[in-house]
Amino acid sequence: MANGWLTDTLILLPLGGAIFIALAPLSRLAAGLLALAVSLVEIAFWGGALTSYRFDQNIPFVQLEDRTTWFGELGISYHVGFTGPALWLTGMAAVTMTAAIAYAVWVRREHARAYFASMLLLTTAVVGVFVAQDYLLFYVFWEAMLIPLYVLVGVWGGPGRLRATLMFFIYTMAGSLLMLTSIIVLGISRGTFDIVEGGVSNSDWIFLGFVAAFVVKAPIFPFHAWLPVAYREAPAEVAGVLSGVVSKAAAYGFLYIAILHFPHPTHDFRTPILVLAAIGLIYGSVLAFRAPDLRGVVAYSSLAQLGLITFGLFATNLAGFNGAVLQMVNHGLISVGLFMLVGLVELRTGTGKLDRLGGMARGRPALATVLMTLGIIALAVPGSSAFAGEFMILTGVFTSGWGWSVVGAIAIVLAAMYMLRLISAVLHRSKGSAVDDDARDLRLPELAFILPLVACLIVLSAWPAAVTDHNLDVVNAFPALERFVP
Amino acid sequence: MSSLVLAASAGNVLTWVVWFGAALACVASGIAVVSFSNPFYSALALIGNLASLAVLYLLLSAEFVAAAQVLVYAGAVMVMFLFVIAYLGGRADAPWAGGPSLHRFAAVGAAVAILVEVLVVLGLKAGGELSHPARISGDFGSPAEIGRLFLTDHLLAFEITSVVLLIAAVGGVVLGSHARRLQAEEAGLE
Amino acid sequence: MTEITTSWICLFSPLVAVIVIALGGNRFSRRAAGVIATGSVALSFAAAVVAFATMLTRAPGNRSHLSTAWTWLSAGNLHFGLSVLVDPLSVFMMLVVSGVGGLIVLYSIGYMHGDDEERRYFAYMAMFVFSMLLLVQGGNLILLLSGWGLVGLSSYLLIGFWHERPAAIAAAKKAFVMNAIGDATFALALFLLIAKTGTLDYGLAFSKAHGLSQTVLILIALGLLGGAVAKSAQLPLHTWLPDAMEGPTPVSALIHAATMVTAGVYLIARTAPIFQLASVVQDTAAALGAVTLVMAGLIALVQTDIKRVIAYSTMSQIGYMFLGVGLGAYASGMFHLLTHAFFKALLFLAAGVVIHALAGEQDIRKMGGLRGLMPKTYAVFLVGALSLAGIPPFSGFFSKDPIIAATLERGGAFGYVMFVLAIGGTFLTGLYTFRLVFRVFHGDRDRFVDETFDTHHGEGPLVMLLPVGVLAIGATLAGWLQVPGGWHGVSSWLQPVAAPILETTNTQEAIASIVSVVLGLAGAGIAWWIYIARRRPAPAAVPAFERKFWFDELYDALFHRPAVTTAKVLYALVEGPLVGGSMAGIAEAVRGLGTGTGRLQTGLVRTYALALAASLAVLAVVFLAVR
Amino acid sequence: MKGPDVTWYLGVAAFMFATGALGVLLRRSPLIVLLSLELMLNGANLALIAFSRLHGGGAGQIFALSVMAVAASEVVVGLGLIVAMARRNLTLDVDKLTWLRG
Repeated sequence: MANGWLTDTLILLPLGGAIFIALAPLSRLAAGLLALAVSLVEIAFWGGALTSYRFDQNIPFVQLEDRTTWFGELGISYHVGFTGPALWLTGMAAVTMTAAIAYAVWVRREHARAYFASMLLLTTAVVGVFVAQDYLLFYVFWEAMLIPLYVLVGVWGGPGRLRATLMFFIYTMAGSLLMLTSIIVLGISRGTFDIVEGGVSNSDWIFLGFVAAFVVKAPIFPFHAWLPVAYREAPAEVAGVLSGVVSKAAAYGFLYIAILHFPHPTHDFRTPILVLAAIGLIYGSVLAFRAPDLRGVVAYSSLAQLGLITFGLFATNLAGFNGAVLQMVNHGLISVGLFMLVGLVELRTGTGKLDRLGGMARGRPALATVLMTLGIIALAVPGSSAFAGEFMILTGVFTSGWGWSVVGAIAIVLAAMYMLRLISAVLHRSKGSAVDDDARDLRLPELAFILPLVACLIVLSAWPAAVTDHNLDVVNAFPALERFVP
Repeated sequence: MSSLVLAASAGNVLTWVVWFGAALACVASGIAVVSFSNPFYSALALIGNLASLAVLYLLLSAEFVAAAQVLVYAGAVMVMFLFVIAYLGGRADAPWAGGPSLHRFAAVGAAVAILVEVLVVLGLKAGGELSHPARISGDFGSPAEIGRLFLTDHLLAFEITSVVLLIAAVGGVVLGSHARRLQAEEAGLE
Repeated sequence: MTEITTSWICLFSPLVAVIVIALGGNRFSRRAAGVIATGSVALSFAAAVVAFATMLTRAPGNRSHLSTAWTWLSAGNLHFGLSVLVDPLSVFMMLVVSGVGGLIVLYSIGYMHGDDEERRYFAYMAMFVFSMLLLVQGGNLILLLSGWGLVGLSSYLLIGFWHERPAAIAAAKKAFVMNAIGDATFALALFLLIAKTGTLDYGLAFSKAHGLSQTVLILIALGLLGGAVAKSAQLPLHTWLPDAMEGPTPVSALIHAATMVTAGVYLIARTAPIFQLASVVQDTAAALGAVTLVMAGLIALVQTDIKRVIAYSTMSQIGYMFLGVGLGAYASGMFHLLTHAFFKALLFLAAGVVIHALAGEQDIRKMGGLRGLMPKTYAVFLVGALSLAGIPPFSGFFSKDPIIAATLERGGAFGYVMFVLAIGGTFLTGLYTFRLVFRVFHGDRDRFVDETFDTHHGEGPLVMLLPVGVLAIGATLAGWLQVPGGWHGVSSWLQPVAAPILETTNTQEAIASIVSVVLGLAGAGIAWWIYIARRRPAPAAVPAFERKFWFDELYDALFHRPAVTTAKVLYALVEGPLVGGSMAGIAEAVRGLGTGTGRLQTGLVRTYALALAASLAVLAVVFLAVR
Repeated sequence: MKGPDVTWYLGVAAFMFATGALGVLLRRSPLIVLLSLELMLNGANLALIAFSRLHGGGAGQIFALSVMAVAASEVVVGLGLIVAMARRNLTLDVDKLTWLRG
């Protein structure tokens, strides 16, 4: 139980910040800067967690644990701790949330106190989902993600925000309730809600309840109907967080709960799930290729990426898991970065329609460089960290059947097509009708919150093994997996 | 030795006889409560039911509960019932349920289903586990033991119960006074 | 280990230049960016020379070293290091890439002078050199693939450098997507290799490959060949290369002639053990090369854009290299790669001088009689043309003929068909090359030339002419590294890495040389007859050649339009109903639920009690059944 | 234990509970509904005491006593309501009370 306070701090710090900002009579700027400071401190604490986490097979799988009884009679406890993937995902969440908050400070969101309190609350909820080691606690954080998102999209969103929030809410609630049912049945029948103590289960129905929540939140084709609407209507940075961070909560749920704790049902249901992921991968890529606006491209590419990550997870072997976790980190950084760029372009031109943009590279070297860099990493150019992730994923899924890898390879080509289309539509050719000369290049403060994301990606490109090497020792932790982990 | 067995079995037979009488009274009075059309008779039948239940409690060695049953329930509560019925007089009579016949069938179905399910559980699923009651000491159902439990282990339940009773008393008073004021107003209007 | 240290320096020197230029931004002058890029590539070249010299001192068996900096990617038992392999083949390529690259980057300082985005250009150029060095130095196949993808990226960036031209952007995207297809098949081959051998390290994978089934080997080799074909613009993934001429001319010289497009040849030589085990695929490579070399030669006959003629010529020459490595004459293929890098870069740069002097005009119908105006350019262009046409004593002669001889050594129906195609190619080469020479430099001067040629400006600054001169010397002398029947500098150097699987005899060499020289001269003569003697302005139009055998139309119909149609259909039939429909469905369901529940609310206490009792009965059954 | 098993007591309890439920569901006089409710509560009490005897613990009896107290409260409030209804000159028939309908 060493250093469990770090985990608690990571959860409680943003929560405390959120409460303080919501209650204290702060000015807009003060609220924003305070939120930014809190999230920077959060990153620092994550660094502490990273250095005190030991990647060693002889140390328990879950580390930095803290545990307090909550409802003792029912076997519910406040039990938190880090697994390897959770550690990296938490870091990704902390970094991207900080960037998103900085973006919001820069564009001066209205009702600042409510806004920043919601963002910090969202941070707490996301971190909580990653570190929860108790099913009910997991559920509490899972639902806690929904509330700030609902508010953030519903209040600060675009003109169609009400419809977007309604769809998002209904879809995710439907999935979550099935998960709640599963959690209750599982917890009551075992007498404990603890994830670690509970060990593995073989119940198909409970497994499917969890999967229902994850496929909607991720989303996996065909449960993505809320996605294009929500991503188009949400404020840019919230859309980025939604696609970059919140979706990873679902992917992490797949990995840590659905797969690692339900090995037999996973084994039985992996083919249908892989089929859905494959369809989503191709489908998202094709639609991204024809999407008429910037957000559409990024939104559908996100659908495709989640399909790919699911591929890696349900390859159910080490290469697949490692690739998927690496790709989750990559996609979080890429997605938030791209959505923020989309937001900045929209601010300058007033539109996201591809046929009204163009020619922005001329005289705007910073914008061109950043968009180009993010774009080519997003399309997984060989040598980039996204390539490393995809390569591992497809290596992993190859052992399940060459066909899956062929689908993945086709998707790589499609990714090149839609990303280049996006880049060219914004940067190249002659100037679009919505682009006038006072659409300025990226300014220094804007670079200050986008460049760190790009820098993270470049560092990861040089050393993707930072994530994959120190990631999972699932076979040791979950002997039941040996049955189908080659 | 054999005389002891005989005595024991004689005691056993006696217990059976008493149980049988009490159980029969219980069932019969229960049916009577439901089927009388005059609430006055229903209430009287319920008093009989409660009394025979008290006998069953005694057979289960729950002396204090049996006493409370007779004193509090059959005595105090039912007297209140009878007062109200007497106060309301003939207006208390209401016919049996009308409404759609579907409703009646469903009601009977549900009640019978509950009964059958419990009996099935008793008969099939739990038979063996219920036939070995624990050994108990003499003070199992004594007032002393109940009092000790109430003031130690179950103090919270005790306190909450008292609060519930208090609230109910307040509620009764409010309802009564409210009704009286309404009556006064109506009288004033006339 | 001197050569290891210098290899790392060689690899990372251009990357440092990229970072410096990118971070420096406006703080550097444009010229400084060019100097930094040139300097970094020159440093790479120096490092490569040192590595080469060090290795010369070692015994042939002790020239291969692997150096790993750190684990790049890992999972379970899979570990891929960030490592460089220093062996004769990689040093050979390092010398070509950094040597020719350095000259071309230097040339660019003059060529790109005045462009307002010079810094970006030089950053991209240095980026390309880094990527190409990563490709040839990478110590395992995943790093090779990384370099492979990064050169594709650099190529994309540089083709689309003038990003306001729609044609340039379209060409860049086409090149990238075509290359992505190759990357994908390459990656699939690697997945199969990992699944079967568990490693991507060259040595280990090759030794384990011996135990694999023929099907697996063929599939792996096919995947690798797919990558090679796409990168090297061979049939059927060649259509991007001519379009890539939209980029600046030095880019065409460096990427689309001297280095990147020959990466496919390098790949086949590097993975020779796998191709040898899957000989069907190796023959396929040879056949694709042979068909490409003829077809590209035919198309080159009718092109009117000076750079496109050279581009098709590049395709054709890479066809020869494929033929060589496909037949197992690895050293011959690599040797042709070397000489081709010299003379083709020379031709491009000389063409660039012409284009530069004519204000960017590339249409050969508007040129003519430039010999008098640009004598130096004419001289070096002629050197390049003679070398390309395989006329002794220029380098193309020495490197092309061993490949033709190899077809004879191969023998059989396959070998003779290859032989006929190859010598047919030499005839076409002579024809289109000298068509270009005569059309551009001889004959009457076009009115356009008189209007645009700037006599003060002349043939361009020294920074442009100097690299051209060096390349001309290289194109003249490089052939003497290996003389049939004489000495075998290249073959014996590459022997430890890729030992040839066939040895040609002196007779075969002689037959090949005589036939090819005669046919090459015949081609040149016919060109003279048509363009000088008869003064025909252009050859008769051949639709099949002009439309480039309809490959673009075919791909458009096969891939692009179906993709667009599929997307439209998916939007209309799936996405619309799913997104809009699910919303309507949810609303309808909620309304129905509300109405239904409303009907249940009778307000009768007894109904609620009944519901309670019924639920109790049902729940009891559930508990009984589930427990 | 002398005499019948706990099973028999539980049978009687179930019968009382079911009878009471039937009364609640079928009668329209609120007084009799209330009396039937008492019947159900007492059925439950019997079961509690029987289990208390089975396990030899006192918790069941405590629970039964609490139920009695709650039942008394319920009677107070229920009768108060009935009296209030009667004073407002309403029909004493649960089927006439449909204000709950939304």
